[in-house]
Amino acid sequence: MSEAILYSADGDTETVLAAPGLRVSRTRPVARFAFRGDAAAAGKAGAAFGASLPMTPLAANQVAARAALWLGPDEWLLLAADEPPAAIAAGIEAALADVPHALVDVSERNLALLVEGERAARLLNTQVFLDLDLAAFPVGMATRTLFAKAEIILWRLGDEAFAVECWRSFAPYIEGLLLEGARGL
Amino acid sequence: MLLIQCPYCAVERPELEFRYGGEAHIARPESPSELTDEQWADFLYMRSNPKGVMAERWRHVHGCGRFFNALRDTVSDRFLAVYKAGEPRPAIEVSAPAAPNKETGR
Amino acid sequence: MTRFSFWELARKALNAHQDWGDQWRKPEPKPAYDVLIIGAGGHGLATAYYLAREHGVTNVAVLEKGWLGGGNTGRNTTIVRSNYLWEESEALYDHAMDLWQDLSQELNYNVMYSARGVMMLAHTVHDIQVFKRHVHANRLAGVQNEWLTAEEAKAFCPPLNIGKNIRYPVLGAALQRKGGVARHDAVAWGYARGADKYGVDIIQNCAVTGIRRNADGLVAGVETSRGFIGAKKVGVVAAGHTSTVMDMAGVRMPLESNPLQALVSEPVKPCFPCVVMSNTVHAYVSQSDKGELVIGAGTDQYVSYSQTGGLQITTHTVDAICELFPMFRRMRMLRNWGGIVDVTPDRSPIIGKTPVPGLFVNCGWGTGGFKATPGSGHVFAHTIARDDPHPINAPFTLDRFRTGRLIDEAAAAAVAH
Amino acid sequence: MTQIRRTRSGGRIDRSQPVRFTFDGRELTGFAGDTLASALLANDEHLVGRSFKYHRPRGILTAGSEEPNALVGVTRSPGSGTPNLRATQVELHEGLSARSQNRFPSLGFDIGAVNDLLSPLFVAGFYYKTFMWPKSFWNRVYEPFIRAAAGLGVAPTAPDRDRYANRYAHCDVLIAGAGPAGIAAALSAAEVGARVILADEQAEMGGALLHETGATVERQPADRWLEAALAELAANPRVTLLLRTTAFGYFNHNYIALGERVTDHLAVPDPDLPRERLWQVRARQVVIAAGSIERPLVFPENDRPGVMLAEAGRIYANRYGVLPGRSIAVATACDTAYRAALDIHAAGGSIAVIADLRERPDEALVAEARAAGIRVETSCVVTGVLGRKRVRSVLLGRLRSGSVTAAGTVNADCLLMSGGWTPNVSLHSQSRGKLVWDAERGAYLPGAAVQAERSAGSCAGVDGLAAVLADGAHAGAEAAREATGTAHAPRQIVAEGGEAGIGWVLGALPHDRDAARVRAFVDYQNDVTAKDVKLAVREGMHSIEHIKRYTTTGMATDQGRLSNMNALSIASTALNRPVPEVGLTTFRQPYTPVSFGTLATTSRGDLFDPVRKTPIHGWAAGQGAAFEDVSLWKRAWYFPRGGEDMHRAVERECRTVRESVGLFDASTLGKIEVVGPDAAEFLNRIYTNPWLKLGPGRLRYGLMLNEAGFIMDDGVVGRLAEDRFHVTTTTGGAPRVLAHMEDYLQTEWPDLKVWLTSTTEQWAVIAVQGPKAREAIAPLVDDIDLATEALPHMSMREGHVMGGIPCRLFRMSFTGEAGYELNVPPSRAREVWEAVWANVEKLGGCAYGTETMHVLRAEKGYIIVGQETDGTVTPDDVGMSWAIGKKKRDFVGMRSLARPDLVAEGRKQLVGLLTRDGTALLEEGAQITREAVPALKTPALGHVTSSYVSPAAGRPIALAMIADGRARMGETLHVPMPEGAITVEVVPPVFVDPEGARLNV
Ligand SMILES: Cc1cc2nc3c(=O)[nH]c(=O)nc-3n(C[C@H](O)[C@H](O)[C@H](O)COP(=O)(O)OP(=O)(O)OC[C@H]3O[C@@H](n4cnc5c(N)ncnc54)[C@H](O)[C@@H]3O)c2cc1C
Ligand SMILES: NC(=O)c1ccc[n+]([C@@H]2O[C@H](COP(=O)([O-])OP(=O)(O)OC[C@H]3O[C@@H](n4cnc5c(N)ncnc54)[C@H](O)[C@@H]3O)[C@@H](O)[C@H]2O)c1
Ligand SMILES: Cc1cc2nc3c(=O)[nH]c(=O)nc-3n(C[C@H](O)[C@H](O)[C@H](O)COP(=O)(O)O)c2cc1C
Ligand SMILES: [Zn+2]
Repeated sequence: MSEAILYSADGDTETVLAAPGLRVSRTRPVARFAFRGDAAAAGKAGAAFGASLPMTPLAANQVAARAALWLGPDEWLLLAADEPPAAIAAGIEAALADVPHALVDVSERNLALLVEGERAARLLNTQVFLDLDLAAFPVGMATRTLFAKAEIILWRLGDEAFAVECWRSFAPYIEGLLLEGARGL
Repeated sequence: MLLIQCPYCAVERPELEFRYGGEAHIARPESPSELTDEQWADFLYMRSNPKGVMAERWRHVHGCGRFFNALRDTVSDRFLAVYKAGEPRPAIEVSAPAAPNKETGR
Repeated sequence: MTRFSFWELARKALNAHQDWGDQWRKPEPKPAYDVLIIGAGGHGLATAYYLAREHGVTNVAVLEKGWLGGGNTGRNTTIVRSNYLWEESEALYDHAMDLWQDLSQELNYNVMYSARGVMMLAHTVHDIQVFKRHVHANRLAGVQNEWLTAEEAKAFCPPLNIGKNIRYPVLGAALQRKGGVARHDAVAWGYARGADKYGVDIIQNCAVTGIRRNADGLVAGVETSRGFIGAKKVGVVAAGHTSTVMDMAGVRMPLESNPLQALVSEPVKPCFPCVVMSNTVHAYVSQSDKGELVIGAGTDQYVSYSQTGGLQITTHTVDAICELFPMFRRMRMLRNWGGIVDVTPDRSPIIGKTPVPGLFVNCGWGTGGFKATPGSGHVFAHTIARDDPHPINAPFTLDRFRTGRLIDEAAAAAVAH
Repeated sequence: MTQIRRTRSGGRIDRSQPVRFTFDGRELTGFAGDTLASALLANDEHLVGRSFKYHRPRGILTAGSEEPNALVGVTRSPGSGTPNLRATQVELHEGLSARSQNRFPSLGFDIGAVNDLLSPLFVAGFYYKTFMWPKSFWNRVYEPFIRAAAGLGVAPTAPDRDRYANRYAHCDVLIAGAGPAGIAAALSAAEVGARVILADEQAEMGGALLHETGATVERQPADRWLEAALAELAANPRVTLLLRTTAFGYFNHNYIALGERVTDHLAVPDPDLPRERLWQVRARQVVIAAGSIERPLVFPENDRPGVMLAEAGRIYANRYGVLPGRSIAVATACDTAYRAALDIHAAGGSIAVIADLRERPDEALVAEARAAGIRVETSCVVTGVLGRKRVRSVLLGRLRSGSVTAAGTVNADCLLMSGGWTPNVSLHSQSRGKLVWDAERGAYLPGAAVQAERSAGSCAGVDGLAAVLADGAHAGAEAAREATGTAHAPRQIVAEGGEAGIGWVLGALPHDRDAARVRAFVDYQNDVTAKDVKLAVREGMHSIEHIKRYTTTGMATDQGRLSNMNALSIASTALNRPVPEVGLTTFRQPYTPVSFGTLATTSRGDLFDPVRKTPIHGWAAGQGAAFEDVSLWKRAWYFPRGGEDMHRAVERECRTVRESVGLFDASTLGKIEVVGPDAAEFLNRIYTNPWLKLGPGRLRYGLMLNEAGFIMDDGVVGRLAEDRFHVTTTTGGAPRVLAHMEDYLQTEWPDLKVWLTSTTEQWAVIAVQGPKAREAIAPLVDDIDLATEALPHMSMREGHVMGGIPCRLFRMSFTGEAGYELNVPPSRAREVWEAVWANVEKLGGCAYGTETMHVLRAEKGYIIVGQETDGTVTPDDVGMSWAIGKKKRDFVGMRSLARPDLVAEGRKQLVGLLTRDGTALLEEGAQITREAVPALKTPALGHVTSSYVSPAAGRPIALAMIADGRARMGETLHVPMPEGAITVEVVPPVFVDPEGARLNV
């Protein structure tokens, strides 16, 4: 999994917490879009975007620095780290000129945290109620869910690596709970 | 906490991801202004509130965001079926398992 | 019937209490009654009591599917107050409040009505506006209610945390000093014993399974697990089960039944002097005479008749209690239970006649009807006896959902219990 | 003398590690591995507590979590004690400080014990019959007295500094209880590869194996096998072993809550460790292996310190190396007590007698006891004990055809008793599983399961070690098979010893004592006697639920674990109805009390609810702003300068905005991007206003009703393109509005091609308002023409500011002044804000908060949803019929507006109010009446919804909702206050610039 290409954390300033078997870091900005439409629209959008929009529930499809996450039967989150949002949007809109759909830039709405390490799943399970066993939540799975009282998108990037997407103003709350949870984990 | 199968995500998730939407299959009238006050009140407020199998709406609000319907036994809280919005109520007519009569001990 | 008193207790003690008799009889149902009350909760029993005592209607039976007082009357957090917003509600709940004052003496049964004060906390500017509106409205209506600053609130309830270190600091409170708590079981038992004294038959383990109407559509009686019982009038006071009972008469109701939870801590020495409610963070707490903290939690979001609820409802409330009273983190929950409450769209009860002649209904008290028990029974008895609502319950019709004349305490107050 | 009752050897305590502790301030010593109870007993301390009602001296009855008597308070630091802990569960650690409870001044001499003398009066339900006269005495005298006497321990008074943690977990098989059954289940389930959680409430796993000294498992001593089995489980990464962890609640759909006590047993806990941890487990399958609980005998004075359950005596001897007394009598109806007597005897204890109720107990057992030199009496019943704070001697009676004759006294300082065993069906019952009465065993057993659970071992009525192990192994294998789909034969485990315990008795024992004078306790903690139960029945309490509530039996902190079956049996006799017809009371969670901290977990302070802050928050905080909570957001409320109070600050801010320019952070407003070919049609149905003809680049104020016709939310909506709208909502209403829209879209109008996306946090919103607003922003705008002709009031453009920062620029006003709202990316918002601020400062402007915003809009008569409206208000009520599209066929709430009461006369309508004297500030929420001094209960005409000192009007102004308000213009009304009424005049609700001329500068 080439997660480094999409999400990157660099430098100590991004570190929320580092402990044995555990690292939580903030990521650099990426372009994000909420894409809504039917399967036909999604098909065209995928072609234009460069990473096809998965049709299987909870699936994610990553191609280099772009990814499309299934969020609902007519809803995807598109992520891209290689171009500014406006350029990406223009490309998709052009391809979908006659197809009803909605493409909304939410690059600024969300922030992402990377939660990595041997104890990453355990840490997340202090506030995420999903079964994070690899069999139940395999690498590549993405879903909207809750982190305590904050809505997040949880995406498993590797055996021991997760991305947590949340709305910007919820990030301090999530970080606070991660720090709290890491104590005496 | 209930465990609810979302027919869109095809997974079971804890109730916290869902928002209850009340009784299902109460369609908003096509032309409300043609209804009498009684009919309108029926639509707005009157509910079957059954003790037994109930068709109800849920929204997977912290998941796929979709509304769907479920048949649930309101005595045991067991789900008998979930189905997508717009689909007809499944024909499972399971009679509610008799509630243990705690009051009399019988 | 033996009159209860200290001297009677002492006298009976001499014979090792062998001489006490039934507090209420266990009659077999008669073939027919003038009035049948469905549901032996506090409201049903009070209705029967006042029918007999105030209206001379004594050929009455109260039918109860389980044991009397076993419904919400036996499982509520017993908060009694009357500082509601709308005139209609003020009149209704304050009528009950008046009756609470002498209820023990009236029933010759100590219902332990304890006027320890009910304090409702404000945590936001909006809360302050809403509570002050209540205080002003109540003053004009002669309903006790006063505004306290946070410091005054703390003085009234010393364990309260009014520090700024909590998520929603306390900004003030509305206090009704004569609000308080009462011993829930004793209310049911006291009314049962009182009604029984006047000849009302209380028939337990008798579930109503059908409502029979005669050719003219008038109520004729009810089918029960113990056979048919005839009646000229039937009053339905079945709380969480109202929809199912009314359905037997073909009447649809604007109700949903939800589990509402409560819990008690282990008993401790007196540490909490009053009742505190906070709707913003969702906490309802008082300490009973036995010493447990009695805590009201919330309702599950879905319709259920299961008398149990989700853990998240309980933890949500305990979260709030621990914020407001941080010393209570080391207290422990002893028991957690649920009741089934019937909730109307405007969170106000329905008390009155129904489309079926001879059929009356008293329901929709939702999460907050214990406090109204005496008043509700009193006006409902009037309604049944006269076939005409008492002025106090006249606005609480079923018809208001057609006209839109709602009495929306929820919208106005956002306070549940 | 220390630890005089300690055996010479044996037990699982560490004799090399003495531990000092205090009880009621006295220093005592025990060993590592002791519980407080075992350490007290080692020191021959039996008197540990006082009962609830009669304050009777009480000792240690059990060795487990079912203990009703030996409750203590344990203090770590002043004010943060934990009351009501069971001494049998408190693990000893260096420096432990425990106190007895419910006594004054001391445990030995307790004034409350007068209640015991008054007990002939204080029978069940006595308080319902008295304390009613004189009436005023209830609140002043009686109730305070009752309260002071009741309650057990003392609540902590200091805020709890400890931390609590949470963990969600999933597993294939959750096993509650790690006795032989639970361990066998775990071994079998783990063998299949199942994910297993095995939890036990005790400090060590093993259950009965921890004291089954005689038994062998797999041909090894039981404890040796136990060690190996636990090591095997611990080595398996798919197995989680949880010690000191109680499965306390069994909820819907196999959701089980566990409480783990992490640090209370440690002398000096690591500060990083939480005190307790809540585990919320969703298990595919549950195996309940919770064992069974021995039952007390109900005989006179059965509550004296020194009276103990037989198996507890055995546990103290075998597991803790403590003899429960110097001379020990045993009274039983069950074989297991013989094992206790023999083990204690083997450990060096002296057994005075075994009094067996049964006529013909197992001959081999009797022979074994007699061979050990123990006196065994059959058909022999204990009829009482002598001694007040400690058993001195035991009274025996001979049972012959139901009647009892005295059979002498035995000197003993300890009496062990056994009435048989009650299977622990609590969790099964919580899971809604039914119970089945087994008349042969005199017990309720788990019946058919409702959820995915099964009971195994002793709690399922299986008896004898070998059978229990086999049952556990079978249950584990079955559970794993159902959870994982993989079948595997259960682990075969051979065992010897730990024989089944046959024999039982229920209810009050017959005796030859004066019935009127003696009391036999059924519920120890709540002081409920056999007589109380009978009295309740006599008074007509025929339901077991009434009996429970009238007597309080089963309502103490042990929830009737020891008492319920005896109470039930006594009730059954009194009612003359068989036990199963009387029924049981409901088992409820928690299984044992669980601390509030464990339930609240990490939820405190800023982690109680998310604290949402805008990108401008830091700046505002730096300027010394005061903040208010609005839903989850912190909003700048006002910006005091140089010691200003709120009123002064707001007055200055208001004036500044009207005179020059103000800067306001509106980022918290909800935003929804509505996109799709049917977007306009959708909004047309959702809002009262018409949308089809709004041109791109235009804004419109939208009003939203709920289906009942009442105002639900409002906000400005901009049309970005034919198929794209930028909708704004109130701060608090944002989630509600989005949900409301989704509901209609998905379920009523799924054919509409339109999609909703929350963009609340995609855009930070900087509002610039005032006559110099344009001046303040103009230098920063890259590519938008701000001239009124190009960008008139209520229009918008997309463009850039500050050299390329994207911006949706709205020209709109909520103040009555010309104004702009700059929607910019949050990551750049602070930059833009500060740039605008620099200009604003230069122009003599200021930053303002929500309070000033409220004043400014009130001066213009703009409503705030939730302040002017309260969920009962229609558009017409607030004079906004203009917002209703007259030609619309339908919109949400439209039909309701035609309901009789919504078109009736006399509805409350929005008006303005001016106080007659021009100075008095009305209080928001104050009532408005016709008379200055209305008669009590005269309905008010309405109330004040908003009230401020208006710098623009130069006087206080108010908005109000008044019945028929619009017809009352010019009328004089009154606002009665406690200090006297304030006279007001009804005026139109616009106080500044009614023509709106200022908007277009
Ligand atoms: C957890 C909880 C906390 C609460 N806290 C408060 C509070 O603090 N303050 C407050 O004022 N209120 C509170 N309430 C609400 C209050 O308990 C109720 O509004 C009130 O007790 C209702 O009384 P009732 O007599 O109408 O109903 P109930 O006591 O429920 O009586 C109805 C009776 O009808 C019987 N019945 C139903 N169907 C049939 C049938 N078919 N045949 C025969 N009998 C039938 C039931 O068995 C029941 O006994 C709370 C409720 C709960 C559940
Ligand atoms: N029924 C009888 O007559 C009887 C009597 C005495 C001894 N025994 C013997 O006792 C043993 C029974 O074995 P078993 O495994 O069934 O029971 P057990 O008593 O050995 O083990 C039960 C375990 O469950 C734990 N527990 C109970 N409830 C719990 C909860 N809610 N959460 C967490 N832990 C909880 C207890 O701490 C205990 O360790 C056998 O050896 C049997 O012969 C049986
Ligand atoms: C005000 C109040 C106080 C209570 N106090 C106790 C208590 O001290 N101990 C206890 O076990 N239960 C207590 N209960 C709960 C009852 O045992 C019981 O759970 C409740 O009446 C619901 O009945 P159910 O659990 O049998 O369904 C109390 C209930 C109420 C309403
Ligand atoms: Zn879903």
